[in-house]
Amino acid sequence: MNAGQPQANPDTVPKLLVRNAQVFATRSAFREKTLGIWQTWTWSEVLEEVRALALGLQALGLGKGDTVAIIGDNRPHLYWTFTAAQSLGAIPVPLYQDSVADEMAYVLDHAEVRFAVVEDQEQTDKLLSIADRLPRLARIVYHDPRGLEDYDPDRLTSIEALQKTGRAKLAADPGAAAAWMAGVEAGKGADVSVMLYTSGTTGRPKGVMLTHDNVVISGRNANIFDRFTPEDTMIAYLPMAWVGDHIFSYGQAFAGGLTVCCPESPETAIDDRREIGPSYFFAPPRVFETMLTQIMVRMEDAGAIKKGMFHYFLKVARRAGENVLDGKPVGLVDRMLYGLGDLLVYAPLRNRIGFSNLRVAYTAGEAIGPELFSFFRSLGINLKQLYGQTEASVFITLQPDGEVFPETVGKPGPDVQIRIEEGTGEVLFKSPGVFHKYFKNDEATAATKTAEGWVRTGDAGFIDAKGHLRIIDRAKDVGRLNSGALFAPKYVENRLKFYPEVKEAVVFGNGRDFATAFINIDLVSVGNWAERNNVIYASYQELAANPQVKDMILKRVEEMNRSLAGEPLVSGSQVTRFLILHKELDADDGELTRTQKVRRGFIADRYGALITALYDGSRQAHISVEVTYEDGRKGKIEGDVDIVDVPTFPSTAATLKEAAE
Amino acid sequence: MSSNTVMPVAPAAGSTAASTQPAEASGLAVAAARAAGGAGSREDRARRTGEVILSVENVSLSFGGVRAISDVSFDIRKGEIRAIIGPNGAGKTSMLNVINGFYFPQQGVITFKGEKRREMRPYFAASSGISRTFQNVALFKGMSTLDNMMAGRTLKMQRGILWQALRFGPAVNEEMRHREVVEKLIDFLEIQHIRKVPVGKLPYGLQKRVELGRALAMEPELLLLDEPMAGMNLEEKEDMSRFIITINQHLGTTIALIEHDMGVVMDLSDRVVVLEYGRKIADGTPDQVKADPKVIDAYLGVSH
Amino acid sequence: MLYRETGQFKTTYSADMAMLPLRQDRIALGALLVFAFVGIPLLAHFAVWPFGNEYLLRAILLPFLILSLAAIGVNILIGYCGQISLGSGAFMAIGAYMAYKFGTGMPEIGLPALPVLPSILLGGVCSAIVGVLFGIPSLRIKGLYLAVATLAAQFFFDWLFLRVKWFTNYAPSGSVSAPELNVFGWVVDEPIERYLFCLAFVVFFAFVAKNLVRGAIGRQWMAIRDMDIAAELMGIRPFFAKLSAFAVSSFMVGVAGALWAFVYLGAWEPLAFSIDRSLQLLFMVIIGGLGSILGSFLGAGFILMVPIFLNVVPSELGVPLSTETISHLEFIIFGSLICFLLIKEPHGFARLVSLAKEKLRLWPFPY
Amino acid sequence: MSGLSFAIPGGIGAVLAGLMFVLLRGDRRSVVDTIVHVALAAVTAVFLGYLASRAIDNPGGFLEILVGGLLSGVLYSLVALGFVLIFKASGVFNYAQGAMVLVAGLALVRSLDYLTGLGVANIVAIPLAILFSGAVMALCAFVIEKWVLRPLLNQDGLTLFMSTIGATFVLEGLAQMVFGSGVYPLRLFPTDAWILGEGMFPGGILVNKLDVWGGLIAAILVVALAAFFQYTKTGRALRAVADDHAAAQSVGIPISWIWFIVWLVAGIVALVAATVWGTKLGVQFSIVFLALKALPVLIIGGFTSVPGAIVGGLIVGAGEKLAEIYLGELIGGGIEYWFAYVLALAVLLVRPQGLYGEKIIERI
Repeated sequence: MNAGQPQANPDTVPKLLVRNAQVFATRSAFREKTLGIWQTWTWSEVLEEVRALALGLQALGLGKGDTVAIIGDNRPHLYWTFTAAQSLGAIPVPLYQDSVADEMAYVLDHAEVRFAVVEDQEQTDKLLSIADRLPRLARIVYHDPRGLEDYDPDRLTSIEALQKTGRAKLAADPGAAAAWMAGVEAGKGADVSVMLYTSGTTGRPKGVMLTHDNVVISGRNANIFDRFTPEDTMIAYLPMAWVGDHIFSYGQAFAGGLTVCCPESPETAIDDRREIGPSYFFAPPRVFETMLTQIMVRMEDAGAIKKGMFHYFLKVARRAGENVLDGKPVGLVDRMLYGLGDLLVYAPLRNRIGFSNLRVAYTAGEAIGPELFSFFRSLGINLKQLYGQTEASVFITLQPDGEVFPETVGKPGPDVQIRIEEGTGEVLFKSPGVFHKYFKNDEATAATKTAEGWVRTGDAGFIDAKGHLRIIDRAKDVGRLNSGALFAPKYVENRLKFYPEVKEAVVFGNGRDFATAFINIDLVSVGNWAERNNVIYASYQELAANPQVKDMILKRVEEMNRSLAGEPLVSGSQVTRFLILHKELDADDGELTRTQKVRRGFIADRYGALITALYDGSRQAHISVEVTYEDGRKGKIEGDVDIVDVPTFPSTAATLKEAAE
Repeated sequence: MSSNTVMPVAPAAGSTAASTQPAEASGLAVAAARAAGGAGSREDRARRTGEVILSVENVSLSFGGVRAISDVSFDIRKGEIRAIIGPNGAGKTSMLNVINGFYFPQQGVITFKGEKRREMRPYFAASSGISRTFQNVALFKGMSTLDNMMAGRTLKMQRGILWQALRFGPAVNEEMRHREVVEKLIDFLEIQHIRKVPVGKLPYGLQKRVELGRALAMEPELLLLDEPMAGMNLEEKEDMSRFIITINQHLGTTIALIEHDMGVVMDLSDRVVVLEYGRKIADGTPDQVKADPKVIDAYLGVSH
Repeated sequence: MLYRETGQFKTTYSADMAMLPLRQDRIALGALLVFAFVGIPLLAHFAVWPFGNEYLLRAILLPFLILSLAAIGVNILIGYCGQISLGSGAFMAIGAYMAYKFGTGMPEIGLPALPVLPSILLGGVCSAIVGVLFGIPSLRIKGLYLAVATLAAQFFFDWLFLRVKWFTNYAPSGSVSAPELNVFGWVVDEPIERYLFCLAFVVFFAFVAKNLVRGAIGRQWMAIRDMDIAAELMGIRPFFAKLSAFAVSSFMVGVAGALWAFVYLGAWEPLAFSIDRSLQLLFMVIIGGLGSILGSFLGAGFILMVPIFLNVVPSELGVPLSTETISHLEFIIFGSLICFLLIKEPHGFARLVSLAKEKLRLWPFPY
Repeated sequence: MSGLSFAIPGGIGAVLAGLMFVLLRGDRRSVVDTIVHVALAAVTAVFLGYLASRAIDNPGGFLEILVGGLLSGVLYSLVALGFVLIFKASGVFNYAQGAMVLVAGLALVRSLDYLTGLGVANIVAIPLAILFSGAVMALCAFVIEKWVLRPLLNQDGLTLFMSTIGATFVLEGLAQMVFGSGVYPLRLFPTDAWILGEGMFPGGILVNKLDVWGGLIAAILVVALAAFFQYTKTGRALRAVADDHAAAQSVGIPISWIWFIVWLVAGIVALVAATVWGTKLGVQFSIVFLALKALPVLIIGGFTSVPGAIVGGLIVGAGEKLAEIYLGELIGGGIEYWFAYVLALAVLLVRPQGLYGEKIIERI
């Protein structure tokens, strides 16, 4: 790009740093909580630190094209290592700091890493334990010297020592600074800036190579999209090896001069967040879910008056909050009540969770429950969804302010084009963030990147009437009914799970005539209902077999079917028959993974009899399965389950779909 | 799954694992520290432990008619970890009290850093470089962790009361300088999260840790630890062992400790002195002491 | 609820160890000071109810301020350093009489009459010196025994100022009058002037006290209070810590005594500083909160307000009480409150305030 | 001032003796301690030498003052006894003892006045009034135990002490509100005097009959208390509690009952003291300051010792009277107002545990 005028429109991260050091010289760039206070570096100080580190690394022998592994929690010094390496034309390779040594060994070997910059003794020990398998690894550089005093100094150097070397060189050689600067100037946007290894569940991790253009332009575009300025602050707490952190806390921060704050330790991250009060925040839905649970649990112990007030104003927020946030018309009474609620509940609550200064929060990754999503939005927190992946330098679609719908992942970001592949429904995109290639894996590159430059996301989705993208499932999981209609089990399951009464759902239908579902009721939510309605039950099994419960779930499934009928692609996936399982799916019985994900295949085998019954028209089926109790004993749970028919609705979206294409 | 990876899977995996990490980490570290402090490097340390820093000669102490210590002699060498063991009531804590001047013996001489003394105020023991922790935690209950440790810096603080009254100039600078030292200790002991909590509200294990921090804040040459691991669970004991080893090896602090956990004593210490009913019955390396029939009779055979 | 701490992070230790680390607290204190220094004089000037009333300034605010200062002094000794004193009244008396002597001159030693400001401060200094002398026993004795030692000071000085006529410039009645309050040409006379004069003293010394208790010396005091033996083993010299607490405490109490005599009473006799005064101060710090500067103000305010309340409310309700009944009721109320607070809230009103603050910080959560 | 000629050599000798004493003992003493001891020894020696010289000048007058002082000291002992009982049994330093004397006195004198006002003969009225005031003391003991001490069980001594200051205020306020706040004369004992030893000394020695009564009553009280502690089950239980709270509880002695009994006994002692003091001064508010006078008595005698309370009372009584007369002419009157406290302070500096107290061994 404009190599001649790097200051005007820098095209590499080191050039961004040089610009920031001039334009935002005295503004804070990085903060880190250490020794009890937020140590702060301005952009000009960061430039100095990075330069010293770069020269130190250079003295160590790091040069153009070398790869440097970076392993540790979010620390300014480790972020600076990225820039320092990039300024020398080297390529940083961040690794997940909690990977076990064996996993690291593969990546370090594959990436041909010569130097590893690590946080502390823990990571050093891991690397030393696999060092004999890594003949190329010349030296380990550490940040925190604690516990490393007695280690072999021939293999280890501290960042501090490197910077000392660098500074000594700068002091001794007047040309050193200029030489380094020339190296920075020589960098081009098309150069590879970073290699991020993605951990696929199948096969070995692949090294996604991103160029400076990818990172810089994606960062800049994202800043424009949400109007981020150097006033904005974020807290860096997600793994540095993850593309999201790399783009948010590195690309966007450098592109826009934002302040990045690093918590003291993972355990204090929440308190540290409250101290900093970020204006930009990202978290996966799980984090928001935990937050909601903690809020509710803590409020349970409040006095009756406070609890009543809290719930009353939550109701007000549910009614009016999102409209207030989106600037939509709200009745005067509600507006006043919301104002009062803000004083008494919402603002203090935002304060407690550290969101007082939050301007933009994103969540992505899994589907977020609409209730959960609306809860935070109704409190006045501008929570939005985005959709992205490593190969896109994160951003594919984002929700613009004022156009936030729980079920979509937003519109294509700036300069992003997307298209839905005919037949499979797979989403493809083209953007400035499209990755260079997979490192040493042209086969995979070819399979992902089409000749015209489109990238396959591997996800199936569609664009709805409002122009927003909706993801329905992993493309490979999307099956077909015998009628030929698309069948998206995960999408349907998620829709079912968003109902509070449904804890878990497993949907079947691939290669069948229609879709059916196993459902687990939510014992807390349904239990509450039972208590209120004097329904007596002794166990999950009893409650699950209750006819009223069955009716309740039937209504929910019907409701979902009606809504599915209005959506293109998935209208065929309406659930025609379902049953409520007589036991809760349990990780101890192998039905769920340890991260609480449904193991569809295992369940299909284990409950084969029930699936048969769902499709052969029976009204009832008998089932008996072995279970493991908490104390490790084994037993059997058996019972008869009723099978319920659900009305389905003709698709109303067919025309829309055509219109959208 | 396809070869592409949907972005957010990564942070999910990242943060779940992150939460389990610290526990494992400390476990590993202790194992490593144990290995370093155990048989492997004992010879190394024997080399480093040089001249006698403190010697106790023919010391006797009694209260009224009750004899707490009778004619005990032993020495502590610079850089070593010296354990004092013995059954309950053997006079171990009284011995520590004598060493740091809280009790003074009716007979006998104590030499610290070449200076003979028989009686002194505890304050002078502290200012000559002896600090300690206590059997039943003796923290300043109404103060925060930070203030407790800052109180340990008292000897190093110079500024007068007038400067402090105005909290201006040198007094503030001094305060900040010492805060930084204390913060490094807080970091070392991994008690960042309780920095501002009044110590009275802390669980016992953490109180012990804060007390160690307070003793370390004095930058002692000789650190006396009175049952540093009493009432601790296994994990806390491992942490404490790790701290003791690091203090000894990397700060070069000489340590004398009383401990009941024989495993800990044998692992940590370079030399062990055994007391029984106020008399010394054995003195030597852990292996020698373990093999001593008198010790087995009087102590190991009885209570363990 | 009112505390919004998010985003209030500290980048230096001095910010982290500031007197009021929370912005909301700083704003509140600033507003209070502005009100006290500017608002009240203005309101008094324009005679806005109730500040137009001289009674409020002279009979409530003035004693409140001065006794708050004395209570801060007592609190330093008892609340921070844990050395119980029943002789604070005597130290107020020393401050008052010595300030009087300095203010009227001591021709015997060739000392001319000094201006008011140095007289008051020197009164405090004398009190501090005597405080140190009477603090020496604290090096050997603790707790109740020390309380008795301080009682000795109380009774000795009661007697001294009554019997040794030198202190009263041989006034036949034993009663003395303060010299004119002339501060660099400003004659402090009007109630509002007296109020401002005392306010300046009290605010200044309250800040000094706060600085001391949160600094190195304050940590030594508290260490001695919480665990004196361990403190000494940690290198804290009990000699220095205890005597400095006695000195600082007696100084502040002495200055308060001088103010009490010069500014509030104008003319006084030894009875003004009897054991009752000592017990009153003791109650102020217990009720207000041991180990809290804020508590000293709260305690002083409360103890002063109870009798006024007992005077005003029943007569407003149409059941006027005799002065005797009021004084008996006062006794009963103070006594029960002391017991109640010791049982239910040994840290006094200050703890209640900090609990309330904690609640507000955690709002809407209960913990 | 011939007395001074005795005092000076005596003082010098005492200083030398004190120095020898300090230098010879192998105990841990700081320089400050040494200076203090020598100074105290000197002051004491000078004071005693001066007294001796005055005694030789006028032995009759001296004896009269001494006997009067000793006997009024017995009255201090009466109040101090109440303190010791409670301190021994519950570790509470009871500031309210003086207030209890006031309550007992007011209850006694007011009920007596009421009864005699009704025309009841003294022989009936006095026992009735004593019974009534005893009941009032029982009520006091019950209330204090239940509402003050029980909630504060296991608190440190200072907290308990301050709570008794609170209780003092309540008792004073209540007693005056209920019984009135005037000065009420009580006539239970003769208040005239004997003149003794006219043959030996010019003018004889004047001895107040009331003081002698006081001495007698104190003696009876001590004997009665000794018998109570020695021979009754409750008394033995009390001693057990004093030795070890936890142990006493573990053998099944209900601690709240014990505390009630102790406070009741202290209340009875207060009643006895009130009869004597009330007769002497009239029952009035200033009687509570007796409690303050009893403090130095306790410091001198030791908090835990009954004989200490007696001896301490005698020393304080005699000391302050002698000081008032003989020192007063030198430095001004009113010395008895503070002399006891300064004496206590001096004792504290040399022997913190008091004359009869047990040495405290500090542990950590």
